[in-house]
Amino acid sequence: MTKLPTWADVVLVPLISLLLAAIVSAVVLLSIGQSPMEALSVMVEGSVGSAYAWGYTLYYATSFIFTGLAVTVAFHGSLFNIGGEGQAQLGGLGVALVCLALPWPHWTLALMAAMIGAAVFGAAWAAIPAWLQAKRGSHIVITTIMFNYIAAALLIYLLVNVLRPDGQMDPASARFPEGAKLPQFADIPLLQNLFAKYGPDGAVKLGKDGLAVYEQVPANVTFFIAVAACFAVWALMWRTRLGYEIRAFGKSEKAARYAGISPFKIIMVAMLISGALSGMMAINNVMGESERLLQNSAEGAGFIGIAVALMGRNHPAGVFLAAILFGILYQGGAELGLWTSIPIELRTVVQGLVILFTGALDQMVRMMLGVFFRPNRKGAA
Amino acid sequence: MAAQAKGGRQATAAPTSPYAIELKGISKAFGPVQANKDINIQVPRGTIHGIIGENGAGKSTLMSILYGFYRADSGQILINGTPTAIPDSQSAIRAGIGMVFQHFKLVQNFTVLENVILGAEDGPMLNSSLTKARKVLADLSREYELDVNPDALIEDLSVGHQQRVEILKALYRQADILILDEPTGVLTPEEADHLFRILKGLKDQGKTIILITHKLREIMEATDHVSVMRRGTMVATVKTAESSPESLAELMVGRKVLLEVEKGPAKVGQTVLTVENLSVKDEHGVVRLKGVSFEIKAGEILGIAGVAGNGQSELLEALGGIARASGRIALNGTNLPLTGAKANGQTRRAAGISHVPEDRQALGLIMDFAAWENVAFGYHNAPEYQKNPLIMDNAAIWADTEKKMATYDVRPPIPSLPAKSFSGGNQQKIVVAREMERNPDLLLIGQPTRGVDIGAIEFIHKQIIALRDQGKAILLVSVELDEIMSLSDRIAVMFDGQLMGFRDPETTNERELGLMMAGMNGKAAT
Amino acid sequence: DLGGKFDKSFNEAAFNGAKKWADETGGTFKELEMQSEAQREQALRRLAESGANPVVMTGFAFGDVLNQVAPDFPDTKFAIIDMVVDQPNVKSVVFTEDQGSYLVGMAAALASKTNTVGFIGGMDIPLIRRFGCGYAQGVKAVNPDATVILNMTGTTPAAWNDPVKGAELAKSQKSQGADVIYAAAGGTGVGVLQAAADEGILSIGVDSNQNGMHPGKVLTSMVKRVDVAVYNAFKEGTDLVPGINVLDLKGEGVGYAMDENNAALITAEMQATIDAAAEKIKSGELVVHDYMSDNTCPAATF
Amino acid sequence: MDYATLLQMLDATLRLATPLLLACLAGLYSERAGVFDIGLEGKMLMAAMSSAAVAALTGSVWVGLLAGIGGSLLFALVHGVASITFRGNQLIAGVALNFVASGVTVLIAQDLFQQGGRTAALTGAARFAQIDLPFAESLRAVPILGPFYAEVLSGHTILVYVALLLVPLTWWVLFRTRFGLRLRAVGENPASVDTAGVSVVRLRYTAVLITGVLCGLAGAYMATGLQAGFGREMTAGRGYIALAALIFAKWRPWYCLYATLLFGFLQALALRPDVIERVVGVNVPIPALDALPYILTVVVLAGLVGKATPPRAGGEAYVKER
Ligand SMILES: Nc1ncnc2c1ncn2[C@@H]1O[C@H](COP(=O)(O)OP(=O)(O)OP(=O)(O)O)[C@@H](O)[C@H]1O
Ligand SMILES: Nc1ncnc2c1ncn2[C@@H]1O[C@H](COP(=O)(O)OP(=O)(O)OP(=O)(O)O)[C@@H](O)[C@H]1O
Ligand SMILES: [Mg+2]
Ligand SMILES: [Mg+2]
Repeated sequence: MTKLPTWADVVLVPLISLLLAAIVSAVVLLSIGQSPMEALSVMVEGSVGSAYAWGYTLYYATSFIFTGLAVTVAFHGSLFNIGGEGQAQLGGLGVALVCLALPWPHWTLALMAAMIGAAVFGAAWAAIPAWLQAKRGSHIVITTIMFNYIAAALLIYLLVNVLRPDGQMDPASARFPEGAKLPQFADIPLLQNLFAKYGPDGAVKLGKDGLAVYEQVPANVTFFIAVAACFAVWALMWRTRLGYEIRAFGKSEKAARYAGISPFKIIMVAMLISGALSGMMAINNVMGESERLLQNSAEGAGFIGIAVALMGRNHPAGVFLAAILFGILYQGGAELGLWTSIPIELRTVVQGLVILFTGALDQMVRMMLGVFFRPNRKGAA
Repeated sequence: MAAQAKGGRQATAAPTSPYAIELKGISKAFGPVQANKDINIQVPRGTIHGIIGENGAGKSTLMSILYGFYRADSGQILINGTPTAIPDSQSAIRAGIGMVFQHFKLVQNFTVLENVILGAEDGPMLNSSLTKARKVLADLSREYELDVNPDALIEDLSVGHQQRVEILKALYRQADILILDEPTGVLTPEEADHLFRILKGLKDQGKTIILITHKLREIMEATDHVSVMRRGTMVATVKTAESSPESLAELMVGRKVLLEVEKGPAKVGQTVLTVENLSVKDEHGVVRLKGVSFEIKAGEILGIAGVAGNGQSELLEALGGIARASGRIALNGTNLPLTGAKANGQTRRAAGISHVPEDRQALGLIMDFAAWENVAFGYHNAPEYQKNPLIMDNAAIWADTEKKMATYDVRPPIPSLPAKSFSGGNQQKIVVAREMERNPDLLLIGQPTRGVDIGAIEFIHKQIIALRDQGKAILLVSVELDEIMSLSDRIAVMFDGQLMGFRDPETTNERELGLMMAGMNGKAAT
Repeated sequence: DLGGKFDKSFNEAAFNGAKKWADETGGTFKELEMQSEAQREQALRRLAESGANPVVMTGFAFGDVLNQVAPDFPDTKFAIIDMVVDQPNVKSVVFTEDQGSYLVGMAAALASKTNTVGFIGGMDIPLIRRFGCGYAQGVKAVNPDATVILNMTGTTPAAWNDPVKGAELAKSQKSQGADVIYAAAGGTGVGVLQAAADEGILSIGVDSNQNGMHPGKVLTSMVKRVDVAVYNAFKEGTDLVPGINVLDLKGEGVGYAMDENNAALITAEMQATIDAAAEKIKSGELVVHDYMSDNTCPAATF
Repeated sequence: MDYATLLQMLDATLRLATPLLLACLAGLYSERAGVFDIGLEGKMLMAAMSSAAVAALTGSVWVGLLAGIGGSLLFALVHGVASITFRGNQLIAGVALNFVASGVTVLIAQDLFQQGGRTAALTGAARFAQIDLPFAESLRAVPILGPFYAEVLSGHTILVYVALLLVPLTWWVLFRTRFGLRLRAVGENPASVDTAGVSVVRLRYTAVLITGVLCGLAGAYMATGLQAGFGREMTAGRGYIALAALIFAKWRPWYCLYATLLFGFLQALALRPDVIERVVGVNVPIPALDALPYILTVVVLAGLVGKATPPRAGGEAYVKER
């Protein structure tokens, strides 16, 4: 097989994979009698066509950045963490417990505490599979899958029997206090101007209190934390000794042992960081958006993190871009469900196809590309 | 013979050619590596044909092509004079070829019987195949001294017995041509002798045997002809009787071999390393190192000789902090931890032990890391590589890499190149540079010149001597007796996890050491 | 709600109401189905954003979200079914399911030969207990010695859409002797009715008239006129009157279904008994205890 | 707990264990051949949808069954292409296919039936009927065994009996036939098979396709036997429970039966909190019962009850030339 130049491997392979996923999705749409072009335009318009659309897209992207980074960190340690979903749900529990514990005086304090809560709970949920892998060699893929289900059951129990306030019917925690409310984009000075509502006359709409009315979008300050997390993970992986050890361990466990890198330590630390990152996702959705803990709050973002990490080639910059892409896909898919007769499940299909082409059929894409990068050997033969 | 391979084979009734095998113009590339280049070879029927060559010369590749495991890019194969296409192993088996690979291809949790019939079953049901195979196996083992328990699981067998199973597999398939790839590398001398007796018996039955080995002694003893490969090409085929080890070595390497190392007398100082009753168990609980004791003084090289797999690796790993051990290790009088979290490569390095591992690709390097990252490997916690307590100083590592690459003549001198893109010799130079430049009190060095070309061998040998002359203690492990004899100030021989005794290189000889390596007390023999 | 539009029950009734309005008036309506809890707010906002007025939602689970969203859209009218939301622009429609369930409970007791009847609820919440409690009271009113087996499918919204579990629960109740089973469980009820039909016992549908799903095997259905509520909300349009609107037996908001599919199952004599009770309830002579009024039930323990 | 209740629960156990057993055996073939498959769930889902859709359209459950197997086979083929031919990551391929299945089944069902991602309800010949075993009624009078025969063993759909028969059949195939020997060998050391002149690729494809067929049976049973139609996500994680059972069974056919019966029993138990309360005396939370199969699997994985060694070559593509 022809070896591709690095740039082709990093840029071209994901793009072609994406294209293939798009083509197969279009075929699926055509076969159920829908127009792919219409679907595409609804998705694009609804996800990037307005500030309002971006407000949703970036909200989803924020979650995906966290779960994508989580998968990335573990992946560098050659650990395939499929448990992002459960870790994110536990992270949500941590956020809820913190937020409900005190009548927080200011959101910044609540945010700090909730971040710790989310990270600790997420990491704790990753700790058991990590320990089992490190000490007993139990395959982390299987244990993390099992822990996703155990997490779901645990949360149902807690939401129904412990956290549900009296008199409430749906299995959810109480609302968080006002002081734990994170500023959303529409609450942030300057940024909010993008989300101003306009009346029919073109002027900014004013509310009863005489103040301008802004579109409520769920994107919130967590987005900036996610961006910071990208940078932090990059620095961790490529600028610190710990990152060096994780990467070395991931490439060769035997060599890592020779270098005095403790497999136990690396498996534990990499998984704890991974779990903490997954857990931190809950800041975005639980604290930033729903403001109470709902059942199944992670909504599959833990799994999407796998796709995001694969697309992003396990680099934080790539994860950031891939998360935005999946944010677009997710929000666009929701718009499809809202405004067309195409079921919202289309986005699940596209997600699956993207994972398939980037993660499992990448060799095929490389072989296809290899034809173009083959040295002139063929001409000579 | 009792066995009747299903489907029959191509007619061997009237051999039209005196050659069992002829290869014409075989070429094979693995990506950028040209493993075989236009190889021609003729093997007369009923002979034992040796193939020698340095590591990576392409011997295994050539034989795998003959066995249909790889497909040649170009070239032709003639079996008994008939051009034969061998696109897969099934065709090779049908053509009467059997192969015992360097790395055995056995199913570990199957019985011997199951392994033997795999792929050569009589029909869709197993019962009849098993019954028949049991009988054939009994016949074969009587005929050729190849006894193994047919119901034993492979994972419970010794390597020697596993090899017998591989040979039985080939014979069960009625192979007339048997290829053995480095069969003695893993065997004890006794097992090796046994193997050669078997091969002799097979040859007497009219079978053709191709034997790949690194050991010139085996070539001289067992083969009729010998072919020499170098860097993917076939440089010569000669009658064994008309050649000598010296001439073969010269053909192999491409120039006169000069393994004499210039070194002055050792200026021995204080004891640096004390090892007492050191034992190591592997993960299956088998004791691989059985209570070894010795000392190394400053300015002294202790060479450990022995057949691979007799506990040398475990000794290095225990000293290097990789394997858990029991007993006592003291460096400059201070005991080092042998178990627990503190027993690791980091603390050993901090204590002043450097370690050039035997297997550079699996242990010494991260093949996907760039050269500069590999230069920090194991020393990534060193203070000079840190910018501040949090952040590593990548620029400093890079600069250090450039310096080391220049000193050790690493080619190409590009720090950003991944380790896997360097040739074996240059990979080794990177590891040696990293470990020696640390100025350790004790250097552990395993197979320092395995697969390394002559120029680099000389360079590395000089570095080892230079380090000794600076008053460092050095533990040298090598399977090459020449290397041990020329470098060491004292020689210890390891056999079956124990030290058979110490010898002075000035007064001992290869014969004595060879006997000790075979588990016999050399004293008695001299 | 999460049971899905074609649950043949609650959501389907709502959809039919909307469709009836659209057919009659030529108006257009947008329908959205939720895939997940967290999507509710987005969907609600998007609908209100798009200028839809009024916005009607079915299911108690919208309550919390509506409380958040309604103030942001003071010019939009909202109607919510099965839940009380106290906002100036929200109309809350609730039904007296206890009354309807009482009637089908009577029917069950009259039809039962084993003197054992079953109830399979969806998600275990007070609202569904109200169904079960009314049903048990109806059964005991006819036959004080009858046994009522009560089961809930689960504690999460997944319980609205778990036909496998519904079927298993029905089979288990049958093995405990039940020969009439009342399913108040949204999409889960499909499994209950199916299993009952397979096992040769009778079932009672809920919300929509489900008699036709297995003709001759569904005793009756406790109809809850969600369709009427939706229809009315749409018809009132922007003039929707905020406040609480209780649809009861008297207002024909609830009742039991008779049609050709179950004509053979309910004799005229049975029907007369049930109708008599219905009249008493309407007149106030007979008061069915509402579980949600004090979270207790005189006729059953949950 | 009285005997009748026990029988009823065992009856439910058998019904609920059947899809697990079929999927577990399906996974057994693939994983024994060295191809890890966490895509059992997706294949079952695909089979459930296609069988229900085609059964509803044609009115014949047998045509539906074939269609279900076909749908599952299609996914198995993609899994094979990705993980055998293109040597992709087997786990990722499985995850991806689960996603695709979860979405595409709803898309197709919605397109065909416009019922919110369900298929039309199946009636009559479009469903598998319950089979009463011979003499079930007349033997009922026999104490203890009679009711057991009549209640628990009798009265299931044909696929339940097929699943049960597949256990000894699988055992026989794996351990008594040439194909089984090669299949096990290719999962342990593909090079041994290759050098013995047998095609690794063909063997692995065969195994993966058998997995497809069995997942097809599992999905079809869900939609046309246990239920009367397809609903979104109707397999509800059974593919993962089957995977857990496979590990629990340490990749052995008879143990697969025992493991899936245990997990099926746990599912049946989760339906009857009243029984648990009566027997145990405390109110066990349902979520705890739901989580029990997963917890048990983790316990097994932790090596607390004997070590579960997966096939040695599992999860890795067979690469000859680097
Ligand atoms: N499967 C493979 N994929 C890629 N390259 C390979 C493969 N096998 C061998 N090579 C390369 O081909 C060359 C020849 O290797 P080969 O194994 O034939 O050498 P050899 O003479 O048998 O060496 P040794 O004495 O170490 O066994 C080497 O450069 C090796 O790295
Ligand atoms: N996997 C690889 N990727 C890229 N380049 C490679 C790879 N393997 C080998 N090369 C290049 O091919 C050349 C030959 O490599 P090989 O290992 O065969 O060298 P060699 O002849 O054995 O040298 P030495 O005597 O130093 O071991 C090297 O210069 C190396 O840069
Ligand atoms: Mg070789
Ligand atoms: Mg080399």
